Amino acid sequence: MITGERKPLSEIKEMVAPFKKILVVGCGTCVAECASGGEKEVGLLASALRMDARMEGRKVDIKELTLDRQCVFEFIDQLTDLIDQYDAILSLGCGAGVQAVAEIFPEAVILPALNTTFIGETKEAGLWIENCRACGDCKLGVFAAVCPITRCAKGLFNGPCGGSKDGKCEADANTPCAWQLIIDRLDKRGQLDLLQKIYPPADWSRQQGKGPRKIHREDQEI
Amino acid sequence: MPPKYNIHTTRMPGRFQPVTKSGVIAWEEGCLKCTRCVKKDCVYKVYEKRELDTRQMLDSLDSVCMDCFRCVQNCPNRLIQKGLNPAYKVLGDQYWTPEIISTLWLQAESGRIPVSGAGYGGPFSGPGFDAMWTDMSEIVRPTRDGIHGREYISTTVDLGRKLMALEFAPDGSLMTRTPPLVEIPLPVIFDLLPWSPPGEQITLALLEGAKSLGTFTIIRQSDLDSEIEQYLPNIIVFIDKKPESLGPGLLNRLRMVEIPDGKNTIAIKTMLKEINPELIVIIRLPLSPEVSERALTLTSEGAEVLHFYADEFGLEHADKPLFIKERIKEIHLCLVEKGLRDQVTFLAGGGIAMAEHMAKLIICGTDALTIDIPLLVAMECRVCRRCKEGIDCPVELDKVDPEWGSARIRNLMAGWHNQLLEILGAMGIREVRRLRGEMGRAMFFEDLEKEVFATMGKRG
Amino acid sequence: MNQKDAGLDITIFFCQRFDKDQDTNRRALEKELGSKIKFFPLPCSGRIEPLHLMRALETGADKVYLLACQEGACRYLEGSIRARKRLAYTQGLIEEIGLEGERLELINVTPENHMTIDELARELLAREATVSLSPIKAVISNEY
Amino acid sequence: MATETNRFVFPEKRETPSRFRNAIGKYRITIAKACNNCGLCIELCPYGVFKKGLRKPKPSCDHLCLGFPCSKNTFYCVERCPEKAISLAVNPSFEILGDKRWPAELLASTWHMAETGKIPHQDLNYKTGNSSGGFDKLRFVFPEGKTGGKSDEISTAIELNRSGDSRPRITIPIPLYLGGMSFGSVSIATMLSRARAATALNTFCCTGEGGYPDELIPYDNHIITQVATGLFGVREETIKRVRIVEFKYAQGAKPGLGGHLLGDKVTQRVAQMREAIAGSALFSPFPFHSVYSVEDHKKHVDWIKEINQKALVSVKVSTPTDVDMVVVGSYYAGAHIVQLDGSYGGTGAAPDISKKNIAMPIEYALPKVHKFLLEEGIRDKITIIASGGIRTAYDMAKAIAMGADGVCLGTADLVALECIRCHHCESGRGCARGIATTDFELVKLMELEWGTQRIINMYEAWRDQLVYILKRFDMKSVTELTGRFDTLVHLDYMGKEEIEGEIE
Amino acid sequence: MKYESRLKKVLAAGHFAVTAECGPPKGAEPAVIRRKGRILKGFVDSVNVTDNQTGVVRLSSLAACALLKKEGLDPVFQMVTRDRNRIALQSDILGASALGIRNILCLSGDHQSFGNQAQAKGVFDIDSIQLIQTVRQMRDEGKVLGGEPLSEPPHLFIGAAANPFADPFAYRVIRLGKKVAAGAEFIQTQCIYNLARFKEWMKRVRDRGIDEKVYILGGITPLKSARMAEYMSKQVAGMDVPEEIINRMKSVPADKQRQEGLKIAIETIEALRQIKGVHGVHIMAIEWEEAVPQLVGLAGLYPRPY
Repeated sequence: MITGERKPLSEIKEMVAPFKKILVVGCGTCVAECASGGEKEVGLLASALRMDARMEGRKVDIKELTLDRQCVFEFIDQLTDLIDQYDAILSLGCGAGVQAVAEIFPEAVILPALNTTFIGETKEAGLWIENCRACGDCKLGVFAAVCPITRCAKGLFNGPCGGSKDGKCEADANTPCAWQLIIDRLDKRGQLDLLQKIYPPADWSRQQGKGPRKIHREDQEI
Repeated sequence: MPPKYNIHTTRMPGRFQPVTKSGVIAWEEGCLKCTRCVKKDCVYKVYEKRELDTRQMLDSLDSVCMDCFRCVQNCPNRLIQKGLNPAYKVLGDQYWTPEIISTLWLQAESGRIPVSGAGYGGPFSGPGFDAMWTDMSEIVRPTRDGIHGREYISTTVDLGRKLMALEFAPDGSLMTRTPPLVEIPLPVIFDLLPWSPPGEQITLALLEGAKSLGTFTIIRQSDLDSEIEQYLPNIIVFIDKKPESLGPGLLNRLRMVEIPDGKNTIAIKTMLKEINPELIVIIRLPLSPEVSERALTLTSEGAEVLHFYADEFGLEHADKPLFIKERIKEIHLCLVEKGLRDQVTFLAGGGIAMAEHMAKLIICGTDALTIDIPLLVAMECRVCRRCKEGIDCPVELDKVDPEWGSARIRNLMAGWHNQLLEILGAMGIREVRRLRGEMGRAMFFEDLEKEVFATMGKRG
Repeated sequence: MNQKDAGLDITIFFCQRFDKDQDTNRRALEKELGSKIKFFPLPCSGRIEPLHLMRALETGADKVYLLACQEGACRYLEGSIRARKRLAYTQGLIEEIGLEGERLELINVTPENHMTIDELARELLAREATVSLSPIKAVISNEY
Repeated sequence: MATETNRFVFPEKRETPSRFRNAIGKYRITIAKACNNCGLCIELCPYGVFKKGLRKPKPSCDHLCLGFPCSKNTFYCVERCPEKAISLAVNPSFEILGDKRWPAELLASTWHMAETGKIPHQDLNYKTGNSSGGFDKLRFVFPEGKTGGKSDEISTAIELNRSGDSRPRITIPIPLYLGGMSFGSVSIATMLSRARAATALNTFCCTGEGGYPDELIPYDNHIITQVATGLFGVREETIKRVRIVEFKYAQGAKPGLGGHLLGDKVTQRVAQMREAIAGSALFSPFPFHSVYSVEDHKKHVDWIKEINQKALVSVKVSTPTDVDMVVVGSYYAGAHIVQLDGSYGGTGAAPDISKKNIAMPIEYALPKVHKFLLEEGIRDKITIIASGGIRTAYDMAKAIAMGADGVCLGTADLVALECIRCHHCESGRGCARGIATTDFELVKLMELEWGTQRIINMYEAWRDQLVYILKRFDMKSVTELTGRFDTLVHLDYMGKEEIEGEIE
Repeated sequence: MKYESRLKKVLAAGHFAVTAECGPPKGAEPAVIRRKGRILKGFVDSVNVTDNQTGVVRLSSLAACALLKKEGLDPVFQMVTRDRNRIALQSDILGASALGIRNILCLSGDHQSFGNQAQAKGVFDIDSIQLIQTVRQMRDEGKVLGGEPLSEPPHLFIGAAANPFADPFAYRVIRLGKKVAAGAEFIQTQCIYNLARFKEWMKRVRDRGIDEKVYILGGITPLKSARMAEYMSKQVAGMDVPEEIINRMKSVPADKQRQEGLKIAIETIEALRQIKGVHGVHIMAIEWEEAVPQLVGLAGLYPRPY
């Protein structure tokens, strides 16, 4: 899922400062699951902003709404009849959501309340980690299902680098060295010989594309 | 045949979330955010409808959940549990139980009779009204279709003095002066409230309710004001000041008044009826061990309507109080024995909380009933009696919109009316007048226990 | 000055287990203080949500107490732990808008000490006021 | 009679756990983070409470846990856990489960019997409810010091045709059959599970008034078809199929009222079966518009007997003041069986006012009827089946001791199928647990095999209890128990000192 | 080809090679490089120039190499994949060759988060082994990545680094083998303090016959103080300074610690010379270039053959 983190309130406050009528719009999908942009978070943020405005003696009208999904037109459509009533939309969607809403309502002011962070795995309750960077050219099959692009600080295909110590990464002593994980796992499988191979440079064009990447499936069209 | 009595109902949601028996207790922490989350799966969409009412800090999880336990049982991390709602536990009291109150709310909101599945879940029997069962007809009595049928079941009763015989002049003209009678389509009159938050709004709601139902509300003389004048045809004035102070102007516009029983009861009655002969004077007397005697006296002295009242728990005023149903039974039988019962009309109230109490008390001998607390409950009262203690009403009854309140009262009465029809129908009785005193068509706990269980286990 | 004399609006969320007669016991205080005190019984303190606390502050509470069982004594086992964490989270949130974290306070109560809810509440009211009238409320009263 | 039972081999009891991920029990076990997954608890617990887990064991069967009484055992996991990571607590959700008649413990014990086929090993009350009257205040008094004969020599069979007429004699090996729950009020899966269980137990299951779905045809020999006031789906052909035909005059849940099926539950299929329109509420009339007298009643019985010359006729009535007269009337009209449906039973939708207030509980009706039939001298010519509020094997035995020959069940079956008695089966999509519903999605919540086995398990556990009771009375057959009021005491009317024997 | 790699010549002739490291300044002044070059000139065969080491911005390695070249030294151009994508890398390789630089050391580079540009985007388009392969392909096949031919291939002696002290130990030799297979011709190792571990590593290297395929130069960093020893032990990634070395440094007074550091270095060099398969030393006297001539002299490695 896409993870996000609420921006510091100070930053949000600054963004919404010029506006009198604000709709806080959550998203019921990914960001709801990582507890940053669902209905609850919308309630909390709206409440905090209202209180903040009162404390500063400003009159602001802040309403709440959570869409099932902020990156799909059919759900965004719920805003159609409302959007004119507000000066700004404060979106708790991921970047895709914010942009999707903005694209549909080009006249409206759409502000992001979240920092979209990464494709996350829910490691345990309250802990999300990044294991995939969507490079578009998955090689997990040869790396014992540990992604060196994401999980090695240097993205080495032929690691580990000389900084790996006690199974930890040189860049962060709390992060396991991805290559240690790969080696250990291959060792257990008796596949260490896979490491003898030199992996050629990656094809980053699949990640970077020519601007935004697209997937187009004709069979999925209506 | 008169047109079928029909109470118009409209769905009238509460201003507050209803307080329900149990709530959902769910930990978010540890939630796996299943794609097929048990919360998304909820048949009743409880979690989707989730909302917080800040006045009550009440989560809709507590009022929409239907206790199917599927989420409790299917959450992979067992994060969902159920708990008794603390606000539910403290609704009402031993008599006005949370179950009664919430059932009344439901009827007031929907106007429908409570229907549920899976049989009866309550106690085997209980005190008071719960210690009797009404009869049904199996196969050999006339057909009827209950509330859904085409046959007419009347719930109309007449209030007033009844004549036992008529005298005719030789020319055939009627010589007997027929006393006035008031017909009400439902054997229910709204009584003085034992307590309530202050405010005209509540009175207006009751009056509007009584008017639309074709019945009456008893209003204290001291509470009369110009605003409620338009409701005079549906008001029974309870004379709590000097009777003389009630001017002939007003008296002539009233159909019924009520006077407390006292030394000069009959004299006052006569005095009032001299001013307005069409007036019916109801005599209000508390239930007590001596009340049968008094009822006998009053009846023989010409009383028209006797209104017996118990306290809000249905108990009479005595050291060892008898429950209203027992005392009414006794009064009824006492008058029957003296051959006077048919001359007088009984009203009885106090502790009438459910539709079944209507039927049961009528079986025990009253003609009609007076109700009080259920009217407040219809308007969301929680029977917490905070108003009595001078504390603000938690559901702001004082601010009730009379229109809304009367609609809720009408809904509740529609529910009661239909339930009365169910009971009458099951018994094969076509009018509630014929239910009065039909104790042979009921089963009493004490009798059955004595007959069946008391002798058990004795060997040999 | 204690909280009562300071004229603070107090909201108390509490686990119903402390006092089975809570509804009766709290009445004297309700009568005495009127809308200055609000009680909200919870089936379990873990039922509290950050939003409840926020809304309590938003609707005019100067000080909000959450009365929970001792950790380990919760009949739902984890309720008091949840209560603590959720309250702490909310404190962080209100601090971000410049409201004092102390406006929210968790009190762990042992059910064994047999205090009724009004006794508990009175004890809290008698405490020294660590916060003053809420800046949020000042605006509410202007608005309405 | 006994020999036939002895020849009957009861189907196998098979473990049939909850359909849901977690069963509900009286106790709840949680394992804290401290757990190091040593697996000792899994090893220790003889009841299989714990299952292996990836990070820690899963207490997924804590409904089988003995709870605090286990603390005296050497295998008490809470004490033995080296990390002290196991917590045991009373399940707080238990407090809102069930009602006075079916308290949480009774639900849980019934689920236990349906799962295992055995009496609960936990401290669960599986004998009485909490209604403070009737069965719940009645107790058997067993003679002291008697252990009785061998269990396998005790017969629990009853004869359904005692009239001595030329119609077949039908014996069922346990004194119970399954009562009418119509198609529409319950799902086809529920209906079939019951029919299949009845077949496996060599007893009967009634169709209820909603017609005779084709799916039941393979079980014709164990079906009672119902002719009720609505005559939904009643055809000559359906009457000819079966060995017993039941006239339903009234039912306990709504005495004096016809059946209710609210519009939401009337799906296309249900409507078709009932020759009605989908989505419209179906209220059966009351009573039979063609029956205004005992003579009319006799005409009906004769009509059935004419159509199906081998069938027994059962008459299902409710319990009005004159219930005794009704039964006698039915007998003289030619009924083989009279089913007395007490006012506290019922499964489908009914107005609360009628469930609670109209007609009397079965506990009163049975002795009245039994005594009256004895006085008339016809008690042994007719089979009396009690229903309406029989929840347990003990209720069944008490009903028999109070004058019934056997009992008829409905709610207990549903509880075996994990009904939780939320009382919301009447409307909307119906039962959220997929039992009393016609919603195509919810119906899928239950499988036939599972449902069948759960019911079989429960009734076999009941039979074991009945055998135990008979044994304690030194009776060889359940027929000896009928009308033995002397075996019972009512706790309100007898002092402890008056009781000779062992109370249970 | 106008120039040849001196390092390659020394090694090919079977001499025990000496290289040193030189860090460019955090400024644009060429004088610093020149001064350092002059100190080292004659005492070492080649001089490595670090490439924005530890992610701190310094004068570019390529430019410094060019300056050293002018001073008559044989520079080793260190190149990290952290800062440049494959276009820039290949372009700089060609540039280096054109400037007469004949040695390249291919590295991944320290993570950007260490230095003064923690917000920088780490490029890591390709990794160090892929870089070795790239240089090798450019030089031997005359092709850039993707196969397009070069008008003139770069002429470079290709080196790589190895850290015998990083984890996982067992994998370290395999990785060395990979680097050699990719085309590395010489290896400069991380500073050696833990001789035992180094010897074990070398044994494994020999077991796989890698020492036959590549020249291995042991890394030497003379300790300036006990504090430095402790710092390196704790703070520097991939460094193994045994407790006994730290204690030995601590056991002498502060003003004698530099001497002690040199002594340890000399002892280490002497030990390395005894190890089969070690073909030289690489002295990384961090901001202490003056120590190099002294060290080379005292270790008996002076004069240098060419």
